[in-house]
Amino acid sequence: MQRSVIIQTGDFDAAELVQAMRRQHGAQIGALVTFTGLVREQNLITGDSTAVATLTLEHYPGMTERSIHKIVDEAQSRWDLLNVCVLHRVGTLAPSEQIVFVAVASAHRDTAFAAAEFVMDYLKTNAVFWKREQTEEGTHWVESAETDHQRASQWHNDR
Amino acid sequence: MQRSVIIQTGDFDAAELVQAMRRQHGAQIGALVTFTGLVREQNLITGDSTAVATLTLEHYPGMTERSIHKIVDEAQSRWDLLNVCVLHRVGTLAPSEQIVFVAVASAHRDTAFAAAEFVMDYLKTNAVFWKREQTEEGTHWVESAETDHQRASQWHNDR
Amino acid sequence: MSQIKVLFFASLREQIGTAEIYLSANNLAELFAQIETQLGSEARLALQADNIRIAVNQDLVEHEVALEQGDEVAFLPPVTGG
Amino acid sequence: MSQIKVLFFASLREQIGTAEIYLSANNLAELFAQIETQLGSEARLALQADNIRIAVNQDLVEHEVALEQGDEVAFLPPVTGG
Repeated sequence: MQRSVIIQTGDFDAAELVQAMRRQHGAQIGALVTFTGLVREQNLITGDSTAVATLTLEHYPGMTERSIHKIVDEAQSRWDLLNVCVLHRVGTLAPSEQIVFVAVASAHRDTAFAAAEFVMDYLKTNAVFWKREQTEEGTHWVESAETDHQRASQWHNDR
Repeated sequence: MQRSVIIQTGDFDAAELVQAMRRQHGAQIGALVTFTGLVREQNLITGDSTAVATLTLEHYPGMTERSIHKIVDEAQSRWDLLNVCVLHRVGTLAPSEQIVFVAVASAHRDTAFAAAEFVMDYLKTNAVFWKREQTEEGTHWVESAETDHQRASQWHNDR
Repeated sequence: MSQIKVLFFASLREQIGTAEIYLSANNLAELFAQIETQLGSEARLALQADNIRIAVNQDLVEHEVALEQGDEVAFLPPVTGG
Repeated sequence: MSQIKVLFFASLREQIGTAEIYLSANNLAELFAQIETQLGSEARLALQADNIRIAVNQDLVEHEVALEQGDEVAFLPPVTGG
């Protein structure tokens, strides 16, 4: 299985990453699932109407990449996949900017969907990133929601 | 909720369809899930090594669009979504060509994933298309697999 | 008698050898009788198979329905998209 | 005594007021003692909170470990990506 794990400050072109996958695997790919996470204006955590002015993502260079590789390893051991791409941005992002991109190429749609969702659930809870929201009312550190942990542990039970 | 349902013979640019969604909804979108279905070289049904020379998709103009709108209606009634795009090609397609594209924009990732997978499961079993594979050994009509029906009926039980 | 447009799709079109014919009938029973007369009993049996669905004016019908002038009746083999 | 690079991330960095210090210690217990001496008991308590994980050379550790010259110890508040 091919993979790419990329951490960068700049924006990315999802179409380019998908094209690279298609070039690499051609007619082996039957299903291609992508997830793009974007900065919402609406405050994500409290659900209140306080607009998120900016979101700042911090990482631990080296360990963060390894934490993502472990997530991809786990996906690979569970499903028969052709390619997994995870791109995560760090730095300060404004509303409507792209934060994260996950693409999974597989022969079949069920495995592509499952693996993409699995990777996202584990990114939320296990990847080494920290998020700080800056609003008009101040800044606060975002923690992964209880529902994220429930979703991630669901995969553990499913095994 | 916005939606687009497109049936066409020509190829499509997934990136363009996604960009249109992002322009329309801006910082309301937190999650964007796409599914792209492609023609595999390997015979999909029997899993044998007979290469698929071409795949021909046929539809019933008018009724096919309505069948897809019904699928999207159902997705919309189940989840809080911002936008759903379904593009399905008809005509004769070669291996590695794109067949179908589904994109779901939502505030949250769980609903975007669920709706995209739901739409695909229902396209497989309920959308008015017919597929004929032409191989070296002749042509045959493809029927949706038993597993596709099981997946689609799962959603019915989940409700 | 109402003039009905009858459509055959996919494998049915291949089997029957045409995509479209016009028949006169006031309901599905009469339509099947016309099909037998014009296309033969094999065609009728193929169209009445359990896995063939019938749409009248692009809506699926499960039971007998009355047909009116200009109605479109389509015979649909098992569908699969995606 | 081994010279250890100690990293504080995110909320811990803000709380402690620095991203990186160097301390001398041969294991985590000695490191915590040094932290208390140099940064105060509040810092030590913050770093020993239940939800803070410790990585030695970028591997999470659950228990006491020996530290060697040049090791990197990182204190990680709860993570969230995606």
